[in-house]
Parts: sequence; C-alpha cells; structure tokens
Amino acid sequence: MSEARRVNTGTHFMMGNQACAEGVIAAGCGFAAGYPITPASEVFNALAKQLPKAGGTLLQTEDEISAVCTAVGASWAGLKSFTVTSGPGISLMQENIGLAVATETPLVIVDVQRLGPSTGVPSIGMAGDMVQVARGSHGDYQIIALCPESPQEMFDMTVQAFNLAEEYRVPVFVMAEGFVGHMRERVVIPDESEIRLVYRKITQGGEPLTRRDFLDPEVASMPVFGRGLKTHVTSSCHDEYGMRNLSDPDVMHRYIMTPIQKILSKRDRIVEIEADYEGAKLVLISYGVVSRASRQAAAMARAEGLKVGTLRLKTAWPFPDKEVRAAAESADFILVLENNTGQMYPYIKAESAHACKVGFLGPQVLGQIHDPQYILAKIREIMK
Amino acid sequence: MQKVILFPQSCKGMEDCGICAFVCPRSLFVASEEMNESGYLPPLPPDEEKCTACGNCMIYCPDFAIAVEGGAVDGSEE
Amino acid sequence: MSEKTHPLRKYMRPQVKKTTFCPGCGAGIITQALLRAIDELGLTMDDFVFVSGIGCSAWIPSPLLNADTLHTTHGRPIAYASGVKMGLPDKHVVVVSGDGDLSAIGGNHLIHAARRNIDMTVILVNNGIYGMTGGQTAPTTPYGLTTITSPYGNAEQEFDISALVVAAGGSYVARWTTYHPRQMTKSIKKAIQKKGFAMIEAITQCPMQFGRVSKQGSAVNMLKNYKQNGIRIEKAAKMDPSELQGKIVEGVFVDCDKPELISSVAALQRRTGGKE
Amino acid sequence: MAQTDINIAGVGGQGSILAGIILGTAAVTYDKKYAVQTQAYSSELRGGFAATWVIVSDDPVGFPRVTAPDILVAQAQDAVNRFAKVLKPKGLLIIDSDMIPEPPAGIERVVRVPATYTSRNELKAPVVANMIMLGALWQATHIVSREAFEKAIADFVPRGKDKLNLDAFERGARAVENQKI
Repeated sequence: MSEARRVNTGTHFMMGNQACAEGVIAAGCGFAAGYPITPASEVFNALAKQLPKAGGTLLQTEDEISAVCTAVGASWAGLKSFTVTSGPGISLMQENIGLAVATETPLVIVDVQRLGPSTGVPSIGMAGDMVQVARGSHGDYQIIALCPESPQEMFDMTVQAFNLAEEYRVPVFVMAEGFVGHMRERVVIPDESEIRLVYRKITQGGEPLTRRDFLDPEVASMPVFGRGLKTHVTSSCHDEYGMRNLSDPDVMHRYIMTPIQKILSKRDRIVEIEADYEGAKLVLISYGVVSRASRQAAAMARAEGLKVGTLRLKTAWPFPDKEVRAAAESADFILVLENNTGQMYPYIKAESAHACKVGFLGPQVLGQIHDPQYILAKIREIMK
Repeated sequence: MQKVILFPQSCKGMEDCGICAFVCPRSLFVASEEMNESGYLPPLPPDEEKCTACGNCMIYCPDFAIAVEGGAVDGSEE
Repeated sequence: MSEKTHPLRKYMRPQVKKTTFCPGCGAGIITQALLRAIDELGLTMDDFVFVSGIGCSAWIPSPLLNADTLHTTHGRPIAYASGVKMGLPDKHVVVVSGDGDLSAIGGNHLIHAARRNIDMTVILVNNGIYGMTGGQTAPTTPYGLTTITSPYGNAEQEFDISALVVAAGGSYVARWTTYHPRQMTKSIKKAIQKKGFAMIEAITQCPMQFGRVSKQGSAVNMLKNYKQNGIRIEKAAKMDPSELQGKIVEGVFVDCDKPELISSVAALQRRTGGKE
Repeated sequence: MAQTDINIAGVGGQGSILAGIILGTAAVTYDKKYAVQTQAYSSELRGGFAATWVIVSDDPVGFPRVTAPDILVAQAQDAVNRFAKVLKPKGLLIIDSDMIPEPPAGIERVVRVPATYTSRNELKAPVVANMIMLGALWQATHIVSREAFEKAIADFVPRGKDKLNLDAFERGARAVENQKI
C-alpha cells in the first residue's frame, strides 16, 4: 500500500508548510485535493511535486467545496485523503465537512489560518477559525483539531492527524497559523521505520444493509468502495446499517449522538496537553504558536520569583475540559492567551471560573503574536 | 404462453401513471378493479393473443412492475 | 407458484421494495434505461460506483441500486465522484442527479469535470423544475412558465445543458426524453464505455410539479408532448431557429476522443516513478 | 544561551529574504545550531518592501518573533526608515552604502558595504548584492561558520553560479575587514 512512500529523513531548515507536506507523504496519503490560497498554498504546491512520485494522486479543484468533496470521495475509494486551505476555504467547505462527519469519513484538513473576517489579510496569521472548525457546519457534532506551534509540529501533527482520522473514522484538523506555516525552522524527520502509521479497519464482507457499517461508538470498520461490499453511504440521517431513515426519532438521536460519543468516549486517548504549572499561582493557557511566547514569558516571570506556570492545548478539540479544570483547581488565576479576541476563552472559562479567577489577553496588535515582555507586564500587574 | 408478467405490488396505478396503456401499440391495458397494497389500481394483463411482445410496457414502466418475456426491447419507438 | 421477478430486479437491493418516485415519474424509466445498459454491456454492479446528490432523481441509485452508492450534499456529486474515480480508476463511476443539483448549485463542478475530461458518466435528470422542494423555478424552467417562485411568469432564460457541457469539453453528450428509452439506453452504454467525461441529459416528466404548472397534466400527456415535440439533432440542424421554438432537440451532441484525466494522471505517476 | 536576532531588509528583488533563508540553513543544516526565519513582503514581487528576521541560537528558540534585532542588514533606505528604530541599543547596522548614503543618527556601530557598486560594476551581476551583504555579516559577526555559509549558498543559487556567489561573499567579507565595529 505504501511501498512508494518517500520519507525525507534528516535534519532540515524547513518552512512549516513544506514540513506539513512532508508529513502528508510520510503518513501514506493517497490523495490530496486543494485550491490555491495564501498562506496555505505552499503545502499543496509541494504535494503537487512530491505526491505523484510517492504513488499518490492529487487534483487542483475548481474551488474549496470541490476540494473537500473530492477528498471525501477518495477516502471512500479507500485512500488516505487530504486537503489544505485557509479560513475562507474552510468557510466554503463547511457543508461538506458536515458530510464527512455524518458519513464517518477519515479525512485530514489542514487550516493555515489567516486574518479575517472575510478576505482580511492573506499573509498575516491569526487563530481565527478555532470555533468555526468545531461548530461551523450545521447540526451538532464533534471533530478533532490539533494546534502546531512550530514547523516540526507541522510535520508531527500532520502525521498524527492522519493516524487519528484513520483510527476513529473522523475528519481531523491541523490548525496552523500563517505565522507557523510560513516560518522556517529546524525540522527533524525520522527514519521511515520510526514513524507509526495507522490504517483504517476495512469491512471484509457480509451482507449490505445488514452489516453494522456506521454509528458504532467503538468505531465501525469502513466498507470502502470497490470491493464488492455494495456499500450504502448517505449523508442524510441513517441507521447503523447505513439505511436512510427520516422518520424514526430514535435513529435520529443515534445518528447525532453516536459519532459524538465515539470521540468523547475516547477523549483521554485523543487529548494532548503540555502542562508545566506545578506550584504556580498563575497559569497561562494557550495553544499554537502563542504558546512559545507564553513559555518565554513564564520563564521570565519565574526568574523574577513569580509563581507562573503554563498549560498548552496541543489538542483544541475535543476540548481538554478536564485538563483545564485541573489547572484552574491548582491555581489562583488563569490567563488565557490567544491570537484572536478570545475564541477558546469561553470554553476555558466555563471549566475554570468555579475554581479561580480567569482573564483573557489578546496580542497588542491582532494578527501579531504576544510579545513576551507584554505578557510579563500583565503577569506583574495580576500578581502585584 | 404468457408473455406479459405483472408485479402489481410495484405498480403506482393506471389512474396516476397509466404509461403502460399509453405505450402499448395495441392498447391492451385496462385498470384492474382491485387495489394493490399501496392503494393503486394496477393494470390487468393484456389479451395475450393480441400481444406482440414489443416490450414497450416493460421498458416504459417506471416502477419495474411489468416484464415481457421474449420482449423485443431493442425495437424502436418510431 | 414459482416467484417470477423482474429481470432487472437483480440489480436492486433486496431490502428495497419499491421506488421512491411519484406515480408516472420518469425517473423510473431512466433507472431502467441505466440498468438495461449495464445488463446489455454484460457488466456487474461490482464494476460500478454510483454517486448522487439531492433531489428526487438522486434517489435513483440510493438506496435502490445494489452497488456501492454514495449519496451526497446538494450540488456536489460530481466532485465526490471525481475523488472516487481517482481512488478507483478501474471502476465505472456514474453520477445520477437532477438539473437543479448538477446545473444550478453544482454547475461549477459540472463544467470543470467536463473540462478535465475525467472518465465518468453523468446522467443528468432534467425535469425542468425543482420537484422535491415543491415546484420552484429551475435553471431549466422554460421562459414565461408560472411556478411557485415565478408566480408572474419565469423572467429568466433556460439553460441548454447539453450545449454547455459540449462547450466545456465533454467527450460524449447526448439528450433523450423518456419517450425514447431505447435510444437512451444505447447512449448510456456508449457513455459508460467512453473513456472520458460523458453526460446523458435525460429529459423527464414530473407530472406532480411540472405537469401541474405547465398545465400538461398527467405523465401520459407529458410523454405525448415529448413524442410530438422531440426532434432529432440531425433534422434540427437544418431548421431555422424560429421553427425550433418549443421543440426538444434530441440525439448525440458530441462523441469524440481526447486525452482523459485519469489516464493522464497515471502516465504522470509512471513518469515520475510513483507507479511501476 | 547565545541567541542573536537579525533583520535583513531591502526592497523586493534584492534577495533579502533569500539571504535570511541561507543564513538559517547555514546555522541549522551545517552548523547544527537552531534558527527561526520569518518574513514579510508587500504583494508586488519587485520594488515593494521585503524583510526577513532570523534568530540564530545555540539552543531551541522559544518566542519566534524578532521584536528588537541585534543586527540590521539594510539593503535600501526604506529598510532603514522602517526598521532602524527598533535596533537594540549597541546593535549593529550593516548598510549597503551605495543605497543608503547616511545612516541614521544615534547608531554607534555601523558597517558600510558598497554592495550595489561592487555587484554591478565589478562582478557585473547586480543580483549578488545580497551575497556581498552576507559576506559582510559573516566577517562582522562570525555568527555561523564560513564553511556552513558556503555550503548553504551552494544549496540555493542556480547551478553554475556558485563561484560568482562565493566570490561576492568574499568581497563582502573583505569590505568589512578594516572597519572598526
């Protein structure tokens, strides 16, 4: 299946978007679709060159709607599938991200976020899509979203996103920002043998419409096309067998709830954080590239004798509620740092306000990352 | 030998559809007086003697309710 | 009594007892034309993946056909089908959906799939109206027709979808009404065998919505209209545009061979060393 | 923790950003150090502003943005106008003296390199002005090894142009030799 994989093993000085493309190939992606958009274009540009050599195919589609649809189609054809875009593209994709959720389709979407709303500023990064990837399609659902802070993690988390997508049959997002996508840094790509890869469970036979192809909290095996399984896939409400059902309230309930439970019941295995707040009175909570400012500010504060710690959400969705609660219960103050006006803040506040004070700090200038000195000044003010 | 086989439970009725009667060159179909499970009146089988097994009723029936054995489905409408 | 079954029944899911179409709807005639084409080509359902969108005709393959079927969002089946085909280049990928789905909301995907000349068959079921949502004006609704969203008469011109797809680059394009199911079958066979983008524009009666607003009434009356006003493309070519008012031009609009996307992509992979 | 923050800036077409990428590559790929490179440019590919920021460090880099550089390499007056004000006190300003006749007042450490004249008139290749500036940067700071720089340059310049570019680098280095820094 992945013999043709060509992992670019070695130490590189590499752009985040290029590292992402290397991750796509290392993960064994078979199909990528995309439409040009700043600041995400370099990912697809690199794949256009490298993916065919690695045995995959790609399609530059007529728009982002087509990109996500094509990727879902290829996933049902049995390939590990991928698309990459920025906020405006995510906005266009939303309806069909809902289809991927409803049909339990493994799919990786990288969002190299840019400043918005609307066309905004293409080249300036901002974490503006944090809520829209989780809540932007209509109806009710859960997805998985990872937040890289460096080009190295653009590689690591892209591979991880494919593994999560394949393991749980869900769309998984990598929430990069323009800053991380365009920045170059040291990226170490391990030997192919050291990269753990997950492949979806595939249905091995049985009668169609009596097989449990869908809605299993323990993740149903996927009846991919082309194997004579006579699979029925519909984005409309369906039962465990894939049969459309628009009349039975119990089926509707399970159609919504089971995919949600599938993720939430596995959240302990999915959610990753970095906690460094033992004995801290104030905990800085952040994600993505802002975490690097947060850590630096915390180190500076500690050098002044201030008891400051950090919590970094490597996973944004499913929301690390327990981990945030634990931080809140051990500290006197939570300060949330985001490169936006507070998209994750309400979720963090909901888990911490019962235990401590909670505040929010955006960057001095939206679209820029918090200067550690600016965070430190705020820390001093809070801890005075 | 029976040429036309009806599957009356699949039929959506001579009143609402009636395509079989329209496309039969011999106008052999008439409505039955007996409703099917869905409340439609399927056609009665045509007079076998007069049926030419042209296959029109079969290929025009939108509900797969008619089969014609030895039907000349390759024939022409015109 | 031996249980006889319809000869095409074997292509349908045993769990599905009947079609979901209104009485007299032409979607069933098109379904039959499609299945007969598969039957006559000697192919099996395992050679196919069917993709559909939203609308009455999207339910032709889903769940009726006993094959891999993908029922998708409104307007997007060609995009989904493109991904399926790229993943399963050896399968016949067939899109079945309506004129609203494929030419209104999904028009961009239709023209670009034709331009790419990706190997797939699109059966575009054109009933000239939005049937499922209650009889609204479609891009294919005739000028002047009064519908629920054009209560004072349709002020817009209608799409000539076959001409559009020919212009966009389709390899095989044919239009037939449901009054010509044998020709339709023949064209579907050609389309399935065509290495490239092929579309059958199947003009069909919607007695419930179009029949009502057009005052044509029943399915039979609508078929009569197709019989009277259908005109072959060869004959139409010799006629004055004014003589073609109200006529439905039928036949094969294009049948040609040119580089096809999936083969080009495979060749590219071989050239770069990605495939043996 | 030895960390140096560098800003290389000019106008589009001068190769400032490429110079930053070469510096980062030299540090990471060939000197086994750590580096972060970021950039900003106007939407026009020629003539607008173009700037890159490079952090070179012996340890992994935390905060990846440069707010006050230790070194500003300015290839155009616009670069000085935009970025000289945030140069650290005691920071080093390296200017293309053909493009910037007079450095701003108040900056003590200034290195002048006639990069535009040298590249145009001596090397007959205006595009290598950035390599001259890199040579000057190396001579003035030894921020990465010369070998690393030379290998990184070879990685990025068109095949057959290595010698020209290395020559330019050498001229930049020599231009700084006798200047007090």
